[in-house]
Amino acid sequence: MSARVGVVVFPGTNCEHDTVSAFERAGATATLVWHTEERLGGLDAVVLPGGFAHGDYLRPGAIARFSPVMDAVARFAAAGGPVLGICNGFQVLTESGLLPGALVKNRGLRFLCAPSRVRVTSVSSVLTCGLAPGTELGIPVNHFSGSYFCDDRTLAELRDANRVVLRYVENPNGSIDDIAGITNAEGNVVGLMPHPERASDVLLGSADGLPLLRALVAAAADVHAA
Amino acid sequence: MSSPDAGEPQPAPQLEPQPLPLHRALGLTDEELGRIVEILAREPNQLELALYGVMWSEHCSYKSSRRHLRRLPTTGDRVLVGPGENAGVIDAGDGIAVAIRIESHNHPSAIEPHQGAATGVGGILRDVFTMGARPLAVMDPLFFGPPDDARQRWLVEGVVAGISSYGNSVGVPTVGGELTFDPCYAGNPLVNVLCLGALPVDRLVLARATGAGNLAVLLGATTGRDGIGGVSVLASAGFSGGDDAKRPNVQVGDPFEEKRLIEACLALLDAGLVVGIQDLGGAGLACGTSELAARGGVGLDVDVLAVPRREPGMAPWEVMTSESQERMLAIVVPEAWPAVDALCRRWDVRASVIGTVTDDGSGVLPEATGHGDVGGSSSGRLRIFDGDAVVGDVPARSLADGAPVYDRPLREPADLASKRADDPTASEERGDCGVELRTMLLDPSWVYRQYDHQLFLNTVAGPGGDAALLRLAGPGLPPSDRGVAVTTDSAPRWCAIDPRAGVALVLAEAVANLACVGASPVAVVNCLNFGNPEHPEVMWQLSETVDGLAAACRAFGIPVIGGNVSLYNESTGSDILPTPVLGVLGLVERLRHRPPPVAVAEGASVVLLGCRRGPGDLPRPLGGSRWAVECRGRRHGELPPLDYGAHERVTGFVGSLVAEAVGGGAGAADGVAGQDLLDGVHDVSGGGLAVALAEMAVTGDIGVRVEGIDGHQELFTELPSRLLATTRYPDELCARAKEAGVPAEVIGVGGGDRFVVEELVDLPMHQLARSWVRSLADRLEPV
Amino acid sequence: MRFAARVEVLLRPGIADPEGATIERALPALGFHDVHQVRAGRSFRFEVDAADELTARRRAEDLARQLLANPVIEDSELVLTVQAPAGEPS
Amino acid sequence: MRFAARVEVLLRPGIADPEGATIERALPALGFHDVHQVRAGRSFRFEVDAADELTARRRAEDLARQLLANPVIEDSELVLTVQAPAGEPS
Ligand SMILES: Nc1ncnc2c1ncn2[C@@H]1O[C@H](COP(=O)(O)OP(=O)(O)O)[C@@H](O)[C@H]1O
Ligand SMILES: [Mg+2]
Repeated sequence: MSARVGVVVFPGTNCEHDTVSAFERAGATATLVWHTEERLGGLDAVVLPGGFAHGDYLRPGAIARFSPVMDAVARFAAAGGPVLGICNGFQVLTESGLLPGALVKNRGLRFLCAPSRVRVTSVSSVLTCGLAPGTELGIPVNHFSGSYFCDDRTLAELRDANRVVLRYVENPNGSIDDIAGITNAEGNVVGLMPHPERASDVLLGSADGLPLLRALVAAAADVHAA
Repeated sequence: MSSPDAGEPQPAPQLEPQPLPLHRALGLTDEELGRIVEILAREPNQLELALYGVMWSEHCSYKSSRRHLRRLPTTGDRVLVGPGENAGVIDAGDGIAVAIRIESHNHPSAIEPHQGAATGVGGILRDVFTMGARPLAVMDPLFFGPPDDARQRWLVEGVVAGISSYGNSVGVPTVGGELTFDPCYAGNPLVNVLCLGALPVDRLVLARATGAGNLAVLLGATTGRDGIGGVSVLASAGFSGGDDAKRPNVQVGDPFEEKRLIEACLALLDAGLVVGIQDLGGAGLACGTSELAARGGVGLDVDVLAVPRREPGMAPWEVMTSESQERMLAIVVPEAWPAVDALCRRWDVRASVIGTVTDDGSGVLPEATGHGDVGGSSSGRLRIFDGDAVVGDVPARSLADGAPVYDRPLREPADLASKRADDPTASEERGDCGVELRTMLLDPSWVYRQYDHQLFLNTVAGPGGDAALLRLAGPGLPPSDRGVAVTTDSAPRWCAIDPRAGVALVLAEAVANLACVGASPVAVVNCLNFGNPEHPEVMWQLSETVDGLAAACRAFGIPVIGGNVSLYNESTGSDILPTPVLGVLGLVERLRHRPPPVAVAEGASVVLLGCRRGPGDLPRPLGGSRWAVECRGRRHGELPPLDYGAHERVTGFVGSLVAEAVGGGAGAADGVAGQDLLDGVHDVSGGGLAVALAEMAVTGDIGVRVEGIDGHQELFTELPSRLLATTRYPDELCARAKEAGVPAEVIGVGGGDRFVVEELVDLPMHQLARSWVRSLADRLEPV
Repeated sequence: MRFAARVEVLLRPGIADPEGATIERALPALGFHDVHQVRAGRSFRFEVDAADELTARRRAEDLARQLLANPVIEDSELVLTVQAPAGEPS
Repeated sequence: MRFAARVEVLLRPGIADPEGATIERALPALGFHDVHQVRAGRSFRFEVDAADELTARRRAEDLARQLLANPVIEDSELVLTVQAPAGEPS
């Protein structure tokens, strides 16, 4: 049986269907998980998709992190389960403390929906495992608060432990150290601002996101087998 | 005067009858008040007068334009719902229907650009999901004064940010639009928004109340004093800026509420829990209740006390006319209420029973000639309660359809002939064509980069191309291989010269835009933005536009399935240029590959398709062209002629080639397969060949060398029915064109790092690219 | 002299405040049953150089009205304090 | 008792404030040569029901820290005033 990926839906999330269909393309069985769920029964991986959970009011992710499902996600992550936050999902992960740092407003103070190129800078994560280091991928960005920020000590830690998984080739938003995506120390929780699910079909311009999604599905399959 | 009631004479509800001139303050004329008294057979009270005031406003009743709009062709094989409902709907095949609608939010955006534009997006989305369709795409035709002063920049920034913040957050991609700068919009910007949605054909719902005893359920946001009087004050009165009295009416949009409302309403419809539903937009509950009742031919009792409020102390008339955003009114059978309530709770959407459908068909309207469509017809009564007390009681149809229809005087401008004679084609000398070309370049990406245009994974061609091309797919839709394409177009500079011919040229351009992505046109929606209808020249423009659009639609065989009229677009006494905006929907049978880009490719030949010369004395006319207006300040003259047959031949030819390419079929049995024949395609429109070629070169990031262009007139003319294609198989392309009766000539080749039109333009590509890329940023973000 | 200005910009009463309302709706789930009437606004701090307090106040108010707030929907409130008297470096 | 709370959330010193910087850059063109050091933040107002001021302060501070500010980048400042004494309706 293929790996089961749960895609969390907060009120205001809007990329859930896209994420489900992209993961199915990548070989998973994907289902929606409503934010009030208190357990993740039988999932092999959890994805927090893009969108505007709770309208992004206050700060992106600030209210969503208190949803009941987030306790379950934290337990799942602590047990080593693969967790991926895309865009708004990345913001929820930093707000919840599952990943360090914060996502602040883009340098240009405007929303930015544009193609971007990212480079794989670490393969020690459930999202990049199996890819060749240095691989360049064309994956679009779509965010207002996508500029990654953390203090110097955190940045040193991220670098030293090889936890920056993706960097922009051309920094679109002012992210510190060109960071597009990071992972936790264990490599099982990953957040990134670009949208790999939007690069899952050449009909739409790029399929470069598929290797990332497949890597996550493979990691989930390992969980499943274990 | 006949009796308004079949039963007992009704005592006037308890509010005091108001002495004049309250009706005038509410925007009603003395004659209109007389008609109301005739309908009610008594003086209206203040609440009732407020209802008529908002519902009989120009914005809600179309009283100046209605008799003209009737001349538009509105039927066709695919039309499921034509004008008159919240959105037009066509049958797209495969069990999928497509709903489309366009609206203006001009006056609110002039006062508070961010919220005005944001609530415009919110409103158009509700129009579409009211029909049971999931909104899948938004487009935003925008018109401003030149962005060279702080106020215009504030307007542009604010409007774009408003559309961006609302559209992105609510989760509907904005896939294209228009951007026009002209001094006539400096005091009165235009913000039009179009929304396209799709639904399984069998989920189609119409906004009507039925079934006595059914419940009227208000869904969504609480009701505050937002936009009270907004309909009559903001939409019907001229706007001259800095008007403090109008300010408290500004509505603030909440895309998060709207997102939940969309999900809840579509879930309610999927579960078959509602029998009718209507969005609350302009005129709020007054409009929603009266239209639901009028269309269903039933009565409705509504209790304002049951309406959840945001503010204390609201009077019944305030509750009824509030334009608080993000609200819907659904009709529900009583047994379904618990399920409705539960489903709304899941989405955290407020749901309150505020009324009941009645079978009181006693609201017969008296005959009246020269008025609305309701003479003598039966109509349910709309009764408004404040708890137990009846505070208003009117025939629902008299609000919804009973406004007088005006035949306003119209007059051709006296100087029409002399203006037409003042043509720039022969009289303007050639200048530095390279410099002129560079000033005309306009890259709208500064705008559309702020919009999520990819959501739903449907956007095959987004903003930046000729038309947006989307997969016809979405949550809950049956699987399909089809695509939909949509484009918005306008050309006020043409319509100012000749509204009748101008609007036809606009439709022709839209058809060409669709051809570039392989789509055949199936339906038109229009937003008619005009000045003050009390000016006879403005009414003439409107009338000419309707006739021109009607003729063009008939010639192309495309029905008009919806529209919107925005009048009183004027500031400091002068009217805007006539600005009809068309949204045209096209279909692609099979969408498997990306269409050719708007680009030149290395080594590819540039082929000009279509006739290079117009007939008559001005074979390369410049009247009304961007070159004449923007480079020479010449706004008069003759428009280029439109030959419908030739236009259909060339757009049909290109459209079928591109359709072949995107459909990925076997292609021509012998020769080059469809998907290989075209490397790039683009229509020739604003700015003529010069701008079209430059856009293709810049997008392809490659130089081009073109020869044989016969002077600046051929370079800049906006003669219609011409398209550019780039191909590695020019002989094959020209041969196929010839077979289709389409003139085709190789005029150049891609390559190198210069943009060259022999004897006319020679620019390094980096310079051209810079002019293009910085065209907006340099003006909007001066350092 | 140098003055420290602090401008708070809030939506005018009666204008919908979706952000405040959304925060308020989230509070019970976080255990804040005792908090109500949440309003969300913006805040700005800046320094004004002026000869006297009156001038400083006028300048700060102008700035608030012209740039920081949109008076159509927002009110602004200014708090001004002396930061450095004339002649002293700030 | 009911207390009125006002929380100002500002980026911590040393953290880039592009909004403040953008406003500051726009100032000279608008004739505000006398304004400097612009910082942009957010402001929240709400009411707290509590038995006494100390409790109210603690609750408001909790709310500011747990929800209104992101401690990775922001500081918050609270101003609390009595709005309605115990027993009186607000
Ligand atoms: N306000 C806008 N919002 C989104 N997209 C826009 C806007 N203005 C222009 N565009 C996009 O930029 C491209 C060029 O626009 P336009 O010059 O009007 O094209 P055309 O001349 O082919 O009609 C189109 O794809 C259009 O959708
Ligand atoms: Mg167009």
